Amino acid sequence: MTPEETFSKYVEDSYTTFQTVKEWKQASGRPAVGYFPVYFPSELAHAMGFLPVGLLGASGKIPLDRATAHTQSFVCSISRSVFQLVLQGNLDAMEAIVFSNICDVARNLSGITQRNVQRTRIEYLHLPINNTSQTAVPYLRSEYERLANTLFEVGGVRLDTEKLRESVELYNRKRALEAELGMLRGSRPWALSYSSYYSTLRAGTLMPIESYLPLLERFVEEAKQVEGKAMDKIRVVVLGTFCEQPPLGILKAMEDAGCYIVQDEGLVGERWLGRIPLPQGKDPLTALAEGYVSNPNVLTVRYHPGLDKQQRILEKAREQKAEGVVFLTPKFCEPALYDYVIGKSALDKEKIPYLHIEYEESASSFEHARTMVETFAESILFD
Amino acid sequence: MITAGLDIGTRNSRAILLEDGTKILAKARSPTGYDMTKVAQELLASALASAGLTRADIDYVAVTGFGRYRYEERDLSVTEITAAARGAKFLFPRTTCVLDVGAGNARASKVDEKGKIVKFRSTEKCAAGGGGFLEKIAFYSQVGLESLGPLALTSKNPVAISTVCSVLAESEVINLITQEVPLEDILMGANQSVVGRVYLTLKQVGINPEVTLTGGLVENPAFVKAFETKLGSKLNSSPDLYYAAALGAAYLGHRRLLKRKGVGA
Amino acid sequence: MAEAASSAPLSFDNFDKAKRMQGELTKRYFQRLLTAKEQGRKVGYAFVMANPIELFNVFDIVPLYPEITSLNISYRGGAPPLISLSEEMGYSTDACGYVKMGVASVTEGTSTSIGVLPKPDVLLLTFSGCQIYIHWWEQLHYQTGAEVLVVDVPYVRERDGKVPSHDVKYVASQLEESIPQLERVSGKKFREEEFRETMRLSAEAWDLWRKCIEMGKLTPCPMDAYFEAIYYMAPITIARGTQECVDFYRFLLDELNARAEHGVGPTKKEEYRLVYEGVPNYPFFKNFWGLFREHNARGVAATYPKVAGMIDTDSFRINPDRPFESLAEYMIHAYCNWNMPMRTDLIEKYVRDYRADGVVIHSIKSCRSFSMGQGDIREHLAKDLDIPTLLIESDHVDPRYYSEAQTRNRVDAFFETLALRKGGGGN
Amino acid sequence: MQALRTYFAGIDAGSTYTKGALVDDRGALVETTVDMTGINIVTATKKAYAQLLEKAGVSEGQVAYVIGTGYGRYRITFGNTQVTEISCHAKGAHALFPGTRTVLDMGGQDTKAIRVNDRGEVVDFCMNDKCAAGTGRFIEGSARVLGLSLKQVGTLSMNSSNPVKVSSTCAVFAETETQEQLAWGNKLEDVLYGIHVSIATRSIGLLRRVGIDPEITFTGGVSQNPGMIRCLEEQLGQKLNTSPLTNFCGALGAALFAREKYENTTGTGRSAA
Ligand SMILES: Nc1ncnc2c1ncn2[C@@H]1O[C@H](COP(=O)(O)OP(=O)(O)O)[C@@H](O)[C@H]1O
Ligand SMILES: Nc1ncnc2c1ncn2[C@@H]1O[C@H](COP(=O)(O)OP(=O)(O)O)[C@@H](O)[C@H]1O
Ligand code: SF4
Ligand code: SF4
Ligand code: SF4
Repeated sequence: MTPEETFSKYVEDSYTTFQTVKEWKQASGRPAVGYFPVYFPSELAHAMGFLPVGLLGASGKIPLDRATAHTQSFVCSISRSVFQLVLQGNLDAMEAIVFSNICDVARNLSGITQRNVQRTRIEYLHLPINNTSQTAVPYLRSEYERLANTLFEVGGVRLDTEKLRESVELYNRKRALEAELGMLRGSRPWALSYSSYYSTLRAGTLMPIESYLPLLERFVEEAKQVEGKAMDKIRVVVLGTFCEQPPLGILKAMEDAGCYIVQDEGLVGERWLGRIPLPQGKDPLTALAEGYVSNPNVLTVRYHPGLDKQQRILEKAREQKAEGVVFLTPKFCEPALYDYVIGKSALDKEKIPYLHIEYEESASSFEHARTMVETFAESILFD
Repeated sequence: MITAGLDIGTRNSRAILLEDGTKILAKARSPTGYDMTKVAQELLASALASAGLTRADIDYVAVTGFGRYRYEERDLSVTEITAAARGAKFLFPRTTCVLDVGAGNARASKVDEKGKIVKFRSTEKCAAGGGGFLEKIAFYSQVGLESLGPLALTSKNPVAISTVCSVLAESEVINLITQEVPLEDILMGANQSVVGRVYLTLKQVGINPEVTLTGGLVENPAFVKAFETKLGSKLNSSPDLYYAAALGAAYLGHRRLLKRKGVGA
Repeated sequence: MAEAASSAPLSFDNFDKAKRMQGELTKRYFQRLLTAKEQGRKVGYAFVMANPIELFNVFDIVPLYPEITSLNISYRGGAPPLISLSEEMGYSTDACGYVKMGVASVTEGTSTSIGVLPKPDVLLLTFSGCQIYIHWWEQLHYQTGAEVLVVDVPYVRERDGKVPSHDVKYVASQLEESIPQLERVSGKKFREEEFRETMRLSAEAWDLWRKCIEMGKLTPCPMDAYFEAIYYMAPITIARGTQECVDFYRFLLDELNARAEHGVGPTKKEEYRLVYEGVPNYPFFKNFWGLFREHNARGVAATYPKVAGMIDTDSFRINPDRPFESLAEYMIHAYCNWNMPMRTDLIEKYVRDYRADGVVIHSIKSCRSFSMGQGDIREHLAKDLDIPTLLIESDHVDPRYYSEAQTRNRVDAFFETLALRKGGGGN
Repeated sequence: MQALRTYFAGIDAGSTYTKGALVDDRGALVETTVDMTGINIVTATKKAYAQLLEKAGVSEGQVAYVIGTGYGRYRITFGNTQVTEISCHAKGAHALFPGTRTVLDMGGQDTKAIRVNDRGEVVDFCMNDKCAAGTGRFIEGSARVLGLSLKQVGTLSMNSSNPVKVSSTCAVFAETETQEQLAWGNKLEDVLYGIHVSIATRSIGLLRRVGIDPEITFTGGVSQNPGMIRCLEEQLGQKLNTSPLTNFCGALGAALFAREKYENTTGTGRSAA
């Protein structure tokens, strides 16, 4: 199997069955922890023997009848779809599921999930939003200790500082490679289709890191070799896909309709930390907490005083020589909808063209999106 | 040089034959139904017949509308937003804002001197922002779509239909009907409610005169009036605007053809 | 239990003065707010849920609660122009109506049905119970340039309501850290004594308010713990920590006691006792109340009035001797900061303690914080506990989401099932 | 008292159709009637009532009590009182199929799931929230857009071998989506069946809210659509009770309530209008 085939196998499997997780557990005798986006300290779980598994929904592969009984229809698709998976027992392979404070929907979802599952332990992590407080880093460190304690209760292994240090390094390596791939998309988008780039990232939320890294390395090397030829397409930055993931079909439709997605927020939580410096003698748990609290990057679901989101969006567009910005936001996702207004007013001022489209993770038709994107491309390309 | 423009819409389809990018030779229209390939072929045939031409006389076919991929023999496909803007500019050269209202949603765009789109927005799907809502109302109230506009114009006291969701708005209309509110007042209220949504979209691209309305709703006088009232100014109007997207496609086709010939020569 | 069988026809109006008093108190508050800038006072924006208003009091910063201004504007029918203004700015119909109204209200040149609202000098972001708060304040920051003061409040995540000690410490220390910032904004020095005094008054008002709420346990219930409590809960939010607030609740408690003594209440008689969950519908408030009143149903307990503070549980007590910690506990225990199983348990407890016949859940599209998961609350109540439960949908400020015909249909049917349960015939 | 029999009538003034049912003093169904509601609901209900009496050969004087139900229930000028269609459908379904524990009523304007006890009384009910509105009207709308009749839609959809997925929750979006599916070259019958599947899924979500206890009785106008019956049965994995009479459950329930009401109040001086 080529790396690409392996990646898609994992992604396909993660929509409903999680067979790969079950097999890993059987082979290793170790537990798995599912996590809801946007950010999760996978290093921590990894160091304690867990397989961290990103939960991103069923991508429309199952009817949401049970979830519909418990939630209203103005709730985003990823939440309803993850909940349906829980109720159907598809997530029974996870010993624990962790949520965090990204939005009210996910927060309440953690509670109703807790009320509806027996075997799985539900944990909720509070990631601080106050990066100016002296207490934020120690606070997050305590939260991580609490999480470690839960994982210990579930998995029976205690957190070991040395192991954590090794895990952080592994994940540093993963993030560095993924960043390299992202840069490739920015410089030569024709050499690597967005969908295969995306599948690669997504597989990274599912595979054991030990088997993922070598494949990723190979994939990056091969991608660098591809020649390819630039087509007459516009370069766009895509924002809004930080939590619920757009169906692959919509991303393909966008590229077909005349775009190169040169930068995006897909699975941003996975890449967000960048490199965590671990000088000798530094406590890795504190380093992990610092990495989050003092991260200067924008994350829609977090507010950090003193960080100028508008400026960041403009910088991003300029760095990438983008001809336009596409706000691709999940239907009913409030954080995305609010960020859209903040982003658009900055782009309006700078006269950078932008487009807003909504999607649902479960959608199976993309005609509206295609028409919008085509028009957008036409408006930039035609004269 | 003759170019054809086909617009295969969600509800209705149109065809235009354009000579040298300037003269409209023929027009044809019909409901889309479910067989889009068939409707495209039939429309083209009927336009050709009325112009006394044959398929071989056409140098280039440009297709637009949501069914644009269903016509295999196309030379070019463009979206209805781009096409409608060009069509509007063709008919009213001083157009700066184009509002194209289809059955499913409405698209507002701002265009530059050449008719190129500078900015565009579509109505949120989650809203009674298209002509389809009016079709449903025409059905429940048992007046034909053609008479909905004229009847609504006789209203003295339009009722406000406030709900934003089309599903609820339909219930609201049914409820008003049960309360025996005069029909013309309900119909005008329904038109105003669509105008309200559409206006918001136009506002998002920035309203600048002249504003040109394109698509099926040009045939609904109540919508036009309600819209002009909201706008506080006149809309450009002409029966040809019904064909704006097909026309715009034909025009863009002509330009492409010129370019191609220029390169070839 | 004894129905009001007294001979003298007592008018309910004689026992309905507290609402007027609340009206006057609110008017004075708006007066103070709208003239704050002229009088050289600073205006601080704050949220209803979990605000440490006692700190503002010390610095003489006048609080503006966009949630309260918005609900007042909606109640008077003034929401649509503000909502459409913000939709023109690019807000989706799916965004929270409070946010949209709040953003429109500070947009240059906007006048609302309660006047031109003063711009913020400081935005107090006490992030508790609603994640949308952070997006809202962020937008206001970009719009007005006002500085944001963050007090991050962790969610109550254990099912039994236990809060890790690092949470309380985290919140309390942020409150302390905010003092220099507030001194800078207001130009006033922090005075410990004054802080303790306002905390003392706050504690007193909380205690009286709790007693008022618990009057709902009586049969018949002397008040409507949902529709009337919405008026009664205003002072505890806008005037906490003042004598005026204490006086109001003392008066209210007396009035409720008098109602109980004379057997009068907000409906002719008490046929049904209901527990309410969810934010009410402000644009159609009276009409909405009427749907229940005409069936002689009284709200005996409700969760919504607890957004001001969970005083009827023992989760917090304001304590002048532990000012920062007790404020922190108050802030952590905001209703929407409780996890869903706890919220479900609380409603279940209300049904038991207040001997209710059923539960009405009013689910609003705007507020996922309240609404997401209400379907699951319904599941538990109706299926596991066999408590008649009605779930209806609309919005708290956006009149476009209310359909009277649909709502009436559901409410009427609900009372038909309640009547069957009570052994009566049909409607 | 004359020897003439006494009757009880129920009129269900729905958004699309007005239905009437007449029962005799033992509660047996005597006659039914149905007609488009149209724009004048008062006229429609009067007409339905007159038709009902005429078909049954019963005079107005013989009808002791009339109950109105449905959206237009407050507009029924000749009735004695109103009951919501939720209670009526439950009662009607229980009368037709005494083993009924769950009722699914799909009408023109909304869908209801109702749990009933062994006496046909409502224990719990849920109605669609607007964003999940999957109703008969939607099928009708799609039919109209495609230039098909309701009958054609039902039958055509039964030919589908490979239903396409229509995933939008909202009926408005779903309508656009079905057309897009056609634009991408999917077969008409597959798209039509896709619409049915999508509405069935939403209704089952609603049923799950009240709990699915067999027997399930499917009532309302859509219960006459064979495509929908097939979809629901396939997805639920169990049989549904339906019959030509399930279209009249609301009216029948109202008539039965009329009989009960009358019996409870005889002697108290209330009489028919
Ligand atoms: N002859 C007509 N009279 C009145 N209104 C019409 C007429 N034809 C179309 N409309 C209105 O215009 C809307 C859009 O029609 P059209 O532009 O043909 O749609 P599309 O381009 O999406 O196929 C219809 O939904 C209907 O409300
Ligand atoms: N014979 C039939 N075949 C298929 N569908 C039908 C038939 N009769 C009615 N319907 C469907 O039932 C719906 C009307 O249901 P009904 O229960 O009468 O609604 P209401 O009570 O709101 O008037 C119509 O929208 C239609 O889709
Ligand atoms: S998609 Fe948006 S609303 Fe849904 S869980 Fe993620 S952040 Fe929350
Ligand atoms: S989402 Fe709810 S709690 Fe948050 S601001 Fe809106 S109404 Fe208030
Ligand atoms: S049902 Fe109404 S509110 Fe819901 S998504 Fe559709 S149009 Fe929007």
